[in-house]
Formats: sequence, C-alpha cells, structure tokens
Amino acid sequence: MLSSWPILSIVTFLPLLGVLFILLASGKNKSSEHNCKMLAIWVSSFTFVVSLLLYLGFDNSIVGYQFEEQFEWISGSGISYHLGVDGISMPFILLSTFLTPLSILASWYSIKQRIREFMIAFLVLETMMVGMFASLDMMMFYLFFEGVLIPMFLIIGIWGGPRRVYAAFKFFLFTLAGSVLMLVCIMFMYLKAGTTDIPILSKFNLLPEYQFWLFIGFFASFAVKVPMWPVHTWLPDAHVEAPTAGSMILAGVLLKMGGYGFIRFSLPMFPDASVYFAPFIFTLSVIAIIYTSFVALAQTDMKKLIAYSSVAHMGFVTIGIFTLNQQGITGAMFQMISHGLISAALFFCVGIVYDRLHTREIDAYGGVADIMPNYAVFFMIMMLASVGLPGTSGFVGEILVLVGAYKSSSSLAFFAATGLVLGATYMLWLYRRVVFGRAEKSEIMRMPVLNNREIGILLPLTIFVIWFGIFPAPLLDVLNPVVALLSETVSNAQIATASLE
Amino acid sequence: MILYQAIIFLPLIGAAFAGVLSLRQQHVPAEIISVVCICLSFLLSCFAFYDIAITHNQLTITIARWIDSANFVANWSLRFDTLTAVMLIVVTSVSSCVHIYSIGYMHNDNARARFMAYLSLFTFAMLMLVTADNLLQLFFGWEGVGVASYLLIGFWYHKPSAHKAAMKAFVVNRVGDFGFALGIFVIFYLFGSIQFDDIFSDAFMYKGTKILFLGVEMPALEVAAILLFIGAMGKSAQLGLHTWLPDAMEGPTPVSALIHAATMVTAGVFLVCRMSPLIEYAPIALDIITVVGALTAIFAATIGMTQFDIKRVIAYSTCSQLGYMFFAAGVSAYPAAMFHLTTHAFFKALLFLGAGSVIHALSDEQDLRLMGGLWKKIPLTYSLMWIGSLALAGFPFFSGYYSKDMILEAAWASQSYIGQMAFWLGCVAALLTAFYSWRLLIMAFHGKPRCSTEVFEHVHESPPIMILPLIPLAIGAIFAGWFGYQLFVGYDMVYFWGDALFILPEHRAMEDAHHVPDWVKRLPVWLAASGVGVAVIAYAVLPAIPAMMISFLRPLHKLFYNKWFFDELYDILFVRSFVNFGKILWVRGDQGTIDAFGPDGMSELVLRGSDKLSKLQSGYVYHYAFAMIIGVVTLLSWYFSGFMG
Amino acid sequence: MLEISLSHYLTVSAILFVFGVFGIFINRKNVITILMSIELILLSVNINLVAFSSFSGTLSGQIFSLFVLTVAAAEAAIGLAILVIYFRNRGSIAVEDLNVMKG
Amino acid sequence: MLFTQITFQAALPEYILALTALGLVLMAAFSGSTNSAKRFIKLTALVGYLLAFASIFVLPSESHSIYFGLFRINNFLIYMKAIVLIGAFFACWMVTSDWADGVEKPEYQVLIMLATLGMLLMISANDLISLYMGLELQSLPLYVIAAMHTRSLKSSEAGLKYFLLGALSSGMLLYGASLVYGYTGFTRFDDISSFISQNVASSGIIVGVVFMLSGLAFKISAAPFHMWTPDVYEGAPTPVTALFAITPKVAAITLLMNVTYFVFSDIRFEWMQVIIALSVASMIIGAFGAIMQKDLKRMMAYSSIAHMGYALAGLASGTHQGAAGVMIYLTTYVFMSAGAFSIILMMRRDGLPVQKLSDLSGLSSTHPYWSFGLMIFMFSMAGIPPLAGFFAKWYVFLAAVNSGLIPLAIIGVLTSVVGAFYYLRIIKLMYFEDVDQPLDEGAPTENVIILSLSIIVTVLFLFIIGPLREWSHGISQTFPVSGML
Amino acid sequence: MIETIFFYLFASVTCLAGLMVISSRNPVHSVLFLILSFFNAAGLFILLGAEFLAMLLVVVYVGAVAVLFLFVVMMLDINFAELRDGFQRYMPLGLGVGGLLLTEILFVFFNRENMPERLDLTTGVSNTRALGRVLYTDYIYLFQIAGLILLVAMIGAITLTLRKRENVRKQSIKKQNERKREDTIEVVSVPTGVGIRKP
Repeated sequence: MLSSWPILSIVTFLPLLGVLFILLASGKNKSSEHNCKMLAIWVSSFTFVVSLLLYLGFDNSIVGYQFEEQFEWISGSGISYHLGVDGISMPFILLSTFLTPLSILASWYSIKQRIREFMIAFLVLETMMVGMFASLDMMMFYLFFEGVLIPMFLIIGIWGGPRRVYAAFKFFLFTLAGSVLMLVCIMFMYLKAGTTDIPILSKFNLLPEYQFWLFIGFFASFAVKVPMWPVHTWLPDAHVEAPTAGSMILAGVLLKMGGYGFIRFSLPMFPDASVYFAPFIFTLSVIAIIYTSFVALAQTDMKKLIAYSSVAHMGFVTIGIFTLNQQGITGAMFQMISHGLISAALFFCVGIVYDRLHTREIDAYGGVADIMPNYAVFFMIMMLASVGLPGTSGFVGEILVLVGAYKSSSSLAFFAATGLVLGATYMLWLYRRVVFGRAEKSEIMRMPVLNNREIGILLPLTIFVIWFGIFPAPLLDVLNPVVALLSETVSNAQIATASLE
Repeated sequence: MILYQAIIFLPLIGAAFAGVLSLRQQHVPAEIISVVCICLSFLLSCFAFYDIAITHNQLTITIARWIDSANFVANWSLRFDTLTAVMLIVVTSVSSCVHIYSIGYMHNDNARARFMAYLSLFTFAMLMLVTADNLLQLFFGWEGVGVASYLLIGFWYHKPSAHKAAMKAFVVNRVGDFGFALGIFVIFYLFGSIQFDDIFSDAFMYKGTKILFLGVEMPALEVAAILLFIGAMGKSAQLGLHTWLPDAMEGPTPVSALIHAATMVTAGVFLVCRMSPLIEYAPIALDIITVVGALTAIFAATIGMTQFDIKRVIAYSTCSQLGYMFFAAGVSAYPAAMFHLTTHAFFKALLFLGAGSVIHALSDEQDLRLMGGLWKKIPLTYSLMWIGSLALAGFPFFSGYYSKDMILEAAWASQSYIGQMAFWLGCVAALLTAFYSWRLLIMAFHGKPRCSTEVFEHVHESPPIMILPLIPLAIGAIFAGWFGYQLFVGYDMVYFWGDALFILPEHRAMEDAHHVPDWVKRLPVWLAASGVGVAVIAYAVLPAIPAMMISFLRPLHKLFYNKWFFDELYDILFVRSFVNFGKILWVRGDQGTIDAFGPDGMSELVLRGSDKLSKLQSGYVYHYAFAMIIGVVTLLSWYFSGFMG
Repeated sequence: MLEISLSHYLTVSAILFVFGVFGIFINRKNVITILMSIELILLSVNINLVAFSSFSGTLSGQIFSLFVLTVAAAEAAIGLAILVIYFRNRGSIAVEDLNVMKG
Repeated sequence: MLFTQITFQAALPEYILALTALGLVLMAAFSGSTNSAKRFIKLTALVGYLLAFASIFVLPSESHSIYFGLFRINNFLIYMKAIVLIGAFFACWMVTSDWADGVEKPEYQVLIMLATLGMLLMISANDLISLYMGLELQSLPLYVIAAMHTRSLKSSEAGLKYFLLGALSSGMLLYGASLVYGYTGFTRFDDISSFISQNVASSGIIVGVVFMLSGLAFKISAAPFHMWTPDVYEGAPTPVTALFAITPKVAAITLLMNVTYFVFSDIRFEWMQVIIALSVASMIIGAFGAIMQKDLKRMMAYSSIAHMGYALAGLASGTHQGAAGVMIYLTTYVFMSAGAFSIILMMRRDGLPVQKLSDLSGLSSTHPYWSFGLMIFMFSMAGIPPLAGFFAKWYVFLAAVNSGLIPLAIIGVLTSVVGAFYYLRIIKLMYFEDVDQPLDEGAPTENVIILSLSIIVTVLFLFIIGPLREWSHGISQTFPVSGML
Repeated sequence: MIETIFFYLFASVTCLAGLMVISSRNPVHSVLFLILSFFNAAGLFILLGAEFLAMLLVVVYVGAVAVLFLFVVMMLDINFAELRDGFQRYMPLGLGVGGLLLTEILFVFFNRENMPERLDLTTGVSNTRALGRVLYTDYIYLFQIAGLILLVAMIGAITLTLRKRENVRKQSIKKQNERKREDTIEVVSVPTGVGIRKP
C-alpha cells in the first residue's frame, strides 16, 4: 500500500503546499502572523511524519534505490524526474524533515519582523533540501542543490546580524563559484553518457583522464559546501550572522550536502580519481581538523567557535569518505547525521542565551548553570557529544572514521585523532566560560529558565543523540549494505589502479 | 544472568533517578534511591565474586548490538572473569561506602541529589569499564568515568579553581585517551577485531610482526601496548600526565576517595592487567611501564613530602602508589599489581574519607598548617587515619604490607636492571611514603591547634553516617592483605586468576618473588619505620628541623614544593602557546591569508577590474568607435595569424 | 599597372574606407565631420559594390549600391535631425562635449 | 509570377504590421494630441501586434522563399518572429500613457511598429540586400526613439551616440557584405552558401564575414562592439530602453544565426573563432562592467551584454544543439527582461520616474510584489536554478561543451558568478536594507500583468523546458549543419 | 590608356578629397571636399560602366545630402575647431591601427585567389535599362522597404526637430473663429480716483 503512494514527492513538495497556504493566509495583523507560524510548524511536522513512512517502509536488505519515482521531464533528453532513496540518502531526508520543524520552533519568538516571509523561506528551503537528497537525476540534484542558496541567502541577509550582507554574499558567491564548476562537469558527463540519471551514471565507466577533471569539478563544489580547508571561511561568517534557525539548518543539513555529494557522486562515478586524490583530501582534512581547532580556541564569539568546530568535524567526514573502506564511509555518514543533530542543538543553545542577553560574546556570560540548570544539562550533553564522548552519537561516527582512517594510514589516524584532544579543549573551555562560574551580572541573573518550547526542541535532539550513541544499529543497518557495495566498488578501482602500476 | 546485569545497571538507574530528582530539588529520595541501588549492586557483586572467582563460573553476557561495520564489531556485552570480579568488589564496596558517607558529608549542600547522581553515574561507568568485553566498550567506560570525574571535580562550579581543575582533568585524560584510541586502531588493524577473546588468542601470532606507524616500521605489539599504556598513564596520573590529579582535589572529598584514589585512577592498572596477554609479548613496552611506574612512585612521593594541603598530600601519595602498581605490572607481576590495587583502594579511600572528616570537622579547612591538636576532639577519625596510614606505609600485617612488599619482591626477582632500579626506587619511595604519612598525621592531629579558636571550638566528630562507612574500609585496610594474600599472589594464585591474567612462562618475577633473600623482604619495613621515625623527630620532637632542612636544601625544596614545575611548563608549552597559535592562525591565517587572497581579495580584484572597465567607458564616442575598430582589426589579425592554429 | 584591374578599384575603396574609419575615431572636432566620415565609408562600399558588379557581370551589386544610396540619404536625414536636437540641448556639437554619460 | 498566394501567406505578419503602421501614421497625423486619441493609437498598435502574432499560426510550416528569394521563412524564423512580436507587444503595452519623455507622442508607436517590422524583415532576410534593408528599417526608428525625449540632453546624446556608432557598424557590415558579394558573386544567401560549399573559401570572403559579424555584433551589443549600450540604455527614455533590451537583440541574433549557420555553414571554423572571441569578451565585460554601476538601466545594459555573451556561447558551438540553446536562451531572456523593465517602469517617486539603484532600497517592505518579482528575475538572470535563466544557461553551455569548448563554458560559468554579485546587490537593496524614501504606490495594470506573466514563465519554466527543448531541437534541424563537427 | 589616366585622376582626387574631409579644420570645407570626392567617385563609376549609379550619386549625394550637410553646418553656426591635445597623443596609435587595417584589407585584395575575372558586360542593354528591368520586378520587395525607410526618415526627422514654441506668435484660425465677445472684452465702470483693481 505504501509503495503505491509517491511518498518521496509528497515529502519533497509538501512544504511548498504549506507555502501556498501561508500565501493565502494574508493580512498584516498579529493573528495572521501567528497563523503563518502555526501553518509552518504544522506543515513541517506533518512532513516529518510522512517522511517517517520512508523509514518504516525502507527495506534494509535491498542495496539499491527504493521508493523510486520516475517520470518524463525533459523528454527524449535523458533528463527525467527521478526520485528515490537508498541507505545513504534516506537518513539525510529524515534529518532534514526532523530539523526543519525544530528550527521553525526555534525561531518562534526570535524572529520578529517579516514572519511570513521567514516561514516561506524556511519551507522552500525544506523542499530544496529534501529534494536534493531524494534526487536520482543529476539535473534535479543540481536544481535543488543550487536552489538552496536562494532561501538561505535571504534568511541570512534579511534576518541576520549586523554583518549579514557580507556574510550572505560570501556564502552565496563562495558556494556558487564552487558549484558552477560542477555544472560544467555535469554537462560533460551528460554528454558522455547521454543521461543525467544517477543510477546509470554510477555504473558508467568513465575514462580515468576524464575522471580526473570531473573529480576536480565536483570537488570544487562539494569542498566549499562541506566546507574543507581552505575554502571554509564563509562558514563562520555565515553562522555568526545567520539567525538561530538558519544556523541550525546550515550546520545541520546544508553542510552535509557536500559530504553527501562526495559519497553519491565522487566515489561511485570517479573511483579511480577518488583513489588518486584521497591523499590530497586527507591532507586538507587533517589541516582542517587541527587548524580550525586552534582557531576555535581563539574565538570570543560563541557561534563562531561552534562554526569552526563544525569545520573540524566535517574534516572527519571527508577523511572518512576518502578512506574508501567501509568503516570510514559508514563513519562519515554517521558523523554527518550526528553532527547534524549536535550542531543544530549547539547553535540552538547559543540562540537560547542570545535571545536572553543579546550578545554572543563568551565573556559576557558566566554562571549560567545557576540560573538555567536545565539549560546547563542540555548544553553539557551536546558539548560532550560534540567532543565525541562514547555513548553519544558523536563518538560512533568519529571512532568509525578513525578506524577507517587507520586502515588507510596510521599517520592520518594519528593526526586526525589529535582532533579529539583539541576538540575537547575548545568545547570545554567554551562551556566553562559560559555555564560555569558564579553569575554576577544582573542581566544574567534575570535570565528566565528554559521554557517548554525550548525544552521541546532540545529534548528530541538529545534523545536522538544519546540513542544513536548507545544503540546506533537502526542507522548502521540502513547504512551498512549500501556502503559495503560502495566501498567494494571503489576498492576494485583501487586494486585495478594498483595492478596497472 | 539478570543479577549480573543488575550489578552494572543498578547504579545507572540510581543515577537516572537521582538526576531527574535533582532537577526538582528532591534530595532525600535521590539519596535513598542511589544508596539503595549501589548497595544492592555491592551485595550482588559479592555473590558474583564468589561465583566467578572462587567457583570459576566465568561468563560473558551480550546485551545488545552497538557498533558494527563490516568486521568492526563492538557489542554491549559484559565479561565476567576473576579480574572483573575483583574490580567489581573493589568498585562497588568503596562506592557504597562513599555513597553513604556523602549523605553526611554533603548534607549542607543544596545540590546533593545531583552529587549522588554523578556518583552513581561514575560507578556505572566504572563498572562498564571493568566488565567490558571489547576494547571499545572499555573505552566507553573509560571516557564515562572521565566525564563523571569531570563533573564531580567541577561539582562546585562556582569556584573558578574547581571548573578549571575539572577541565584540566578532562583534557589531560583526553591526551591519554588519544593514545588509547590509537592503540585500539592498531589492534583492530592488526587483529581485525577488538574483542578481547580474539585478541588474546591471537596475540602470540603477531610476536614478530612489524607495522608502519607514522612512517616508521615498528614491532606491532609494542606499538599497540605502548599506545594503550599512554591511555593508562592519563587515567592513572603517571609521570607526565599526572598534573590533573592533585588539582582534582578541588572536588568534594568523597569524590577524591572514590575516583581519585580507589577506583578510577586504578583503571590504568586494570587496563594493563587486562591486556596482559598482549603486553606480555611486548618486552619493550613492559620496560617502559616499569620505568614510568617507578619514576612516578618516587617523583610523586617527593612532592607529597612538601605539600600542605591535606588532600593533595594524599593525592600525591595515590600517584606514587599507582606507580608501584605499574612497575609491578611492568615486571609481569600482574597479580601483585592487582593485589596492591585492591588493598590500596581500601586504605586510600579510608584515608581520604578520614581526611574528609577532618576537613568537615574544621569547617572545610584543608591546610595542614592550620590544623593540629585535633586528636582529642575527633578520636575516632584519628584512629581510622592511623589505620589508613599504617596500611599505606606498609606496616607488617596491615594490608599494604602484603601488597607493597609483594611488588618490591617481584621487582627484585625480575632479574633485570630495570627491575632492580624499580626495586630501589620503590624502596626509597616507601621511606618517603612513611615520612609524609606521619608528617600528615602529626601536623593534623598533634601539636598545638593552629586554627582559629572559633573553628577549634566547633570541631566535632562526624555524624555516624560518615563514620559508619569508614568501618568496613578500615576492616579492609587491616585485613584485606591477609585475606587476599594466598588468593591473589600466593599459592592459589594460578587457580584464582585463571585465564584472566596471562604471564609468559619465561617471565618468572611472580614465582621468584616468593624466593627472594630475606633482606629484600625486610628492607621496606625498616625503611618505612625509619621514615616514621624521621617524621616524628622532625615534626613532633624537633619542629625546627623542617625549616632548617628547607633553608638548607632550598632549590630542592622549591622543586618539590612546586611539583617539579610541571604545571608551569605545560602552561607555557601548551595552554598559552595554543591559544596564541590559534589567534595567529585566525588573524593571520583565516583573515590575513585565506580571506585576504580568497573571497575578499577576489572581490577586491573584481571591483578594481570593474572600476577600470568603467573608466574605459569614457563617454567619448571616438573611444567607442576606436574600440570597435580595434575589435575588427584584432579579429582580422587573429584570422591572418591563422586563428592560433 | 597600366591595365586597371579590380584591385585598383578595391584599393581606392579600401583607402576611402580607412579614411572614413580614421575620421571617426581620430576626430576631436565636431560631430558633423563624423557624419561625413560615415558618408565616406558608404562611398567606399559603393565603389566596392559597383566594381565587383562590373567585374563579375552581375547586376545585383549595382542594385545593392542603389539601395545603399537610398538608405544613406535617409540615414543622413535622421542623423542630422538628431544632431540638431542635440545641438539645441547642448549648445555645441564638439565631440569632446558628447560625454554626459559614461562609466 | 510576381505575386502568388504564398507571397501573401508567408509574410502575413509583416503585411499586418506594415499596414497598421501606415494606418497609425495617418491617425497620428490627423488626430489631436488628446489623451483619448493617444490611447486609441496605442490600442490600435496593440491590436496590430496581436493580429500579427495571431497570423504567426497560419504561416506555412514548410520552408518557403518568396520575392525571388529575397524573403524566406521556416519554422525557426517563425519561432523567432513570435518571440519578437511578444517582446514588442510587451514593450508597447507597458508604456502607460502618462509617460511624458517624448514617448507619449503618437509617432512613437508608429516608429516602434516600423522597427518591429524591420526586425521581422531582418529575421526573414535571405539576401545581403534584404538583410541590410531590414537592419536599417529596424535601426533607423530606434535611433530616433532613443532621442525621442527632445528636451533631455541625455536622451539626445544617447540618440546621437547610438546613431553615430550604429552608422559605423552598418558601414562595416556593408563593407563586409560587399566583399562577400564580390568574392562569391552573389547576394542571395542560398547562392552564397552553395558557392562556398563548392569552392575553397578565399580570404576575401572570410574578411567579409569578419566585417559582417562585427557589424551584427554591434546590434546585439557584443563586446567590444558594446560601448554604446550603457550610455544609450541610460540616456534613452525608459520605455525605449525596455524596448531596446527586449526585442532588437532577438532579431539581431536570429540574423546572426542565419548568417553563420546557414550562409557560412561551410566556413564554420572561421566564424566560430570570431563568435567565441565575442562571447568571451561579452561575458567578461558584461559581468565586470555592471558591478560599479549606480544606475539601474545602465546595470541592465551590462547585464544584457553578458546575456548576449552567453547566448553567443551557444552559437559558438556551431551545432543544432547550440541553435536550440540560443532559442531557449532568447525565450527566457525576453521574459526576464520584460519583467524586470515592467518594474523599472513602475518605479516612481512623487510622480517622477527614478532609476537609481539606491531607489530600490527597502522596496520589499513597501512593494512586496514588485520586489519579489525583481528578485525572481535577478536570481534567474544569475542562473540560479530552478528558475528559467538556469535552463537557458544549461543549454547554451551544454552545446558549447559538446563542441569541445570547455574553456568557454568554464569562463562562462565563472563570469556568471561575478554576475551574480551585482544581481544579488539588487536583492540586497530590496530586502536587506531599510526604506529610505518610499516609492509611489499604485501600479498600472498592464505592467502588473506583464510582471505576473513573466514571473510565471520564469518560475514555472521547468515545466515548459521539456516541450520547449524538444520543439527547439526539432526546429533547429532546419539549419544545414548536422553532423559536420 | 585613356581609361587608365582617368582612373588615376579620379582615384587620386577621390582619395585626397577624402583625406581633406577628415582633416580640414573648417566643416564647410569638409563638406565641399566631400562633394569633390563624390564627384570623382561618380567618375570612377562611369569608368566601371555604371552610368546610372554615377548619375544617382551626383543627384542624390551632391544634390541632396551634401547640401543638407551644408545647410546644417550653416544653421548650427559651428566655429572653427582647433585640434586639441588628444589629437597628437592618439595619432600614432590611430595611424597604427588604421595602417594595420588598410594593410590587411589590401593584403586580401592583392591576393589573387578566387578573384572574379572581368566578364564581358555587353548584353546590349544600357546600364540604366538593365537596372530598370530588375528594380521593379526582382527587387520590388526591397523597393518597398526602401519606401518604408524613407518614411521612417521623414517621420523621424519631423518628430525630432518639430517643436512648439510657446513664445512665437502664430495665427490660429480656429481660435480666431471661436472667439466670442465676452471672452475678450469686459466693460467696467471705473470709479474716479480709484482706478481698475484687478480681481
């Protein structure tokens, strides 16, 4: 029964339906703004519920794509409307649909102007995100991949902080510059294969010299998105200026687009080039981990610190992906999902105190634990999860990545693992300066405790973080079969390359 | 089966309840639940000890799947063998005492439910650690105790020194964990598994295997063992990574007793013993362990002599005792190490809790220089402290005597230079141990009271709930050695430990330890006695001597007093330079280079180019025409030049 | 040299064309000279067309030339009209003054 | 037989426009200058465009040439004519009667109708002479209407510059045409084409082609023949600028395609080099030139230069795919430009039109619909999916890549990133900044309808692209270029 | 032989006059040189056997266009122009570009590949007749377009230059006829000593 419904399309475009409703709910008074919020939250929650059907109906034993939908789009040109999920994309879709209602809820009161536009932007963003992960056609993928820029640009630019214009432009142009190169590569592949269908292209054997250049093109796009060092500098700016909800989605989902792209495109389509470039990517990733950890140590802005920590964490992801073995890739996937939850929660934690004190300077805080004990607990859990404490989801991802990394090279694992120490340092330092100590300033004393809305956002995130830390099997079971196939594909290429030499 | 699982999970349940109740400020129920849980757990442990260690019903319980990815499989499973059983007893017994003690000690604190939650959480993590069936679960417990320790050290988070110490503890431990994690990777890379059974059964096959580590070819097992030992060093505060332990005394005293004396810090020793089937094949690693252990034993003792904070003295003593355990393990005398671990747990917990009573009595005063003359006011505590000190100094028939002598004998018997060195260092450390223990006793309890009269008036014996838990510990401190000698290191040793500990036949230290010359057996006792004598002379009879000695050996004293300047060195080497380095990377790297040449530089370039282009658009029609002509001429020239091929 | 070939005519036209082009962009004087330069260019085109027509024996070149003449006249009329209104607004037809808009 | 049925049938839109234009001349001459008379003239003109557009559907679908081969139609040309007519209709319709910059004169309608006629003739040209005549019939009215605001110095300067440079460009075009004629002996396109395919192309022909392409490049304002564009866009009355931006480029590019793909298809390598050079120069200059602009119309000028560069990239491929790409590109371009200009035309403060970029600041809070529309067009022009502009770029660059012009495609996409910078700046002004002085409320219905239509086409282009692509690929087969690369 | 002499005569005068057009300082002189150039070009046309076009050149250009130029020059009352600074500065570059252009074109012309050979034009029909035969038949289409172009020129020139001057007195018959007495004359009785006070 489930399969007869185009669930993926419904999940993808349900938010757009919500946009339509919001547009109909016109009016400028308070109640209509409230209606907009309610509509947005209901639509996105409903989308999440529908997306759960994906999980329920998902068959772990099947390695290929499920819930496939394919229609003629640009007829006769090999470009079609093709949706489908496998173990790699399904968790991301759930992550997106899960984080969107939480983000909307997070911005319930902190967004005060142009609420309607904000909700529209967010729902459009959700459609773009889900659509991107569900696309099985490169043209559609690119459509959604780039389309994300529009709502995100507006979210940063309209509702952002004082340097929002700079940040929004940097974000937009940086990512655009990366992805247009990918566009040219997509064209090239399309011309070679006569189709943009991802499943077909994944099996399409490109000549190694083509792979080399195509890999670079795709790399340009995904590296910016991830972001990898040294193209990461847009991220701190974008995060600092974006509103809380924007940061949550940006860190929670948007950064994953790069990692997803690597797994979905670079590995299966350019296996030879992936093998060839892996050391290069390792180098960049290790630099990212160490470099940004140090930079994070020097931050005075809470959001910036967490933003830099994201860069470091995504460094683990890129390492994991290009270890090309099962542990590494699984770990990278896991790390992405986990980082999506953790960083969203962390940014929300910053948002909570920002809403109360209107500053993100670390030095302005101190002793929050006294005033907001619940907050301290949640923040603590997320902070520890970010550090990669066993028992939280952060650990599972990191350890798998490192295990995979060690298989590739011991030095790689060694340098990457320094991130464990450095990460603990800056996160604990942040926590110490914000939460611990004695509350002395009267503004801090007056901060109200967490309200139910805020707990309602943090609690599900916390539950998932701990659940995945203790019992990651639901996610690993989804990942393992498809990752096994993928790593096999790539390792065949590795062997082939080795035998050629 | 379910009972075994209950041992582990009862404390977790207690922690969860206490944690939730703490948010609602309901302290009494939280205390009751957590204490009941932990005591139940202890009772079950006793049963388990009998079942496993005595009747040898070793078993492994798999609870749930955890991480599996291809051949990297780590399940939640509990491994019960003798080693585990011993640790279970140690952990749950000390933990039970500490829990009960805490009710009294913390009764003025308005966050004591939270405290109980943390304590129970710690106990749970520690139990996970000792029952782990694979390295990853061990790592879970390992980090879990680290976090619990972090939380408990920073329990009084108002105090900057407390949360600073907490962070320090966590980060320093992380450095150790870094090594531990790498060790796990090496082992997995080598064995293709992280299950203990697989590792232990296959270890001998990799005796000669070499691996490339950081680009250098090295013997595989040595690398793995050393990396694991680095982890152990962090957790057990061995030389180099010890700096967090004295600072950890910022936590409430029960914490110091439970975590930083009896259980968590011994996890490193436990790890080394647990991995004995692997480490046995790594002779270099064993030597390193011996050296580090011996150096720590003497090094910490030197510092312990000079400190004035009552808890810090005991903390350095702990450090020193851990050193003993390590060099015991280093000479393959794992049973001795475990033996000392057990006895030490009792007497050190006793000492700490006794010190806690003293502190409690003195209204939270910890400075020895402000104590004195207390023995009449708190005789019970005084006598308990005596018991603890006697055990620590290794006086005959107290528990410490059996275990410490066993270690020193084993070191002597190992027949290697390193073993000999460890023996002599250990002997000196025994002297120093006795000295600082009695220095402490005398300064705290004898002489004239140096605190304010107001405080002195207030000095009183602790409530029964704080004294009561000390009794079993005191019993342990007195009798554990006598009781356990045969089982742990005596003739029942081989039977008792079964497969849990593995010693290569050619490593004969443990057997030969029973056949050492008499002077080896007696030397530590004499040294301890002389240490006591010196302390009595210096602090009770002729109080001028210490000052004289200090002025006489000023540089040495300064070195000892300032803990060999480790903190200062680390501060310069890591803390400050890291932050500065971070700032440099941020300002010069991110902003000054990447942004300046990347996005900002590019946009600057684009703007400048655009400006130039706008200037080209001069508005003059002849320029426009000229541009057109140039265009045509260029195209024509291009054509005539053959379109570049 | 003595036999007048097509190239001779084409050379004349080329020289005129270049003069016309030259007149447009080297001229700093007044716009009307530019208009005259354009007429020179058109003249050169006409010479080309007629020469080609005559040498190839097809009439279409001459027809082309005829229409070029017609259009050139119309163009001149419109050009001068625009020039006149420009003069009314600016009071000058110096080429240098023709730069209110730039950038 | 001079006139047959097909003579009338094939050129029906042209006849309709010519007759309507002549009628308008009479009306303009004899009616007074009352508002109702103006409105009637405009209405008549609109009916004329509509009729012409409707007549597109009764044109024969096969290729025909009439008037002794001077005039030719085929499906490709008909499609382009339809686009031109749509654009002209928009440009005529969006000029409300209260515009007073000279465009309120009834002659304005006459002239743009004649210009439109010229465009249609250009498109259908099948002979060097009819090419020239069509081009001039298009250009001369445009020179005039650029200077139509006779009291404005800027307008007359724009007219003068446009005229002078336009005349120079016609001169170059003619010179080239004369060479082509001279070295082939023919003026008819079919004859030239077959002559070239039978003989070795001499350098005279190629030099002629270079001159001709340069002249045509001026009409589509491809760099380095673009210099007039910003000045004329800025100076001309805004409705005129709108017209400039929308239709003449379509016609000129069609002509360019006709010349390159059809007439000179056998010397493809040579003209491709020229087109590539023009394309690269236009993309770069369009992208970089726009950034410093403060005048909205001037910025749109540079934007159009860049767009022509992209369209030329498709053309440069020399394949059917490229031809189809250009068709798709021009289709989206017409709608995006019409939409954008419909907004620019509505921008007034205290009843006076404004055109500075800074006038847009905070537009989203006072005019949410306009700013939404403009945002859509800007994102689309920047080539952000899923909007129309993306698909257009996709198909032209796809064609370029297919012809091995990967560097060209890379330059193209990179310049589009630079271009995105200034498009985003407009969005930034509208959405990120506060209102300085609000623009007037109220908008003419016509403009709002055109705006809405353009938004719909731009946003929902992804539904149209399927059939459009298929169709354009079918149509582009009319060019004899298949399988030559 | 005679043809050669005349060719060189006409050609050289055409070119020299062309040069003078762009280089003389007085625009009136420029126009006159332009006329001279056209005359000589007409001569070349005759040499080429295109009598009709030669005549047309003289009639249309010299008779109409050049005169129009002269008229405008006179009307706008343009001063003698000075060669400004820029001239010298840009001269070398200009000459370079111009020279390059000329060289390239001449390179083509003296490259004899595919150069059409001179055919015999003796069709027995005069040039004018031959043109007349095709102009209204084969080229009727273009002829009509030419008409439209001239219409555009007319409308354009009129729209642009026609202006209603407010301060110029003009006779308006309609106004005169519609005038009523009441509109123009008002009879007021003027009180003495007060005068007429405007309302």
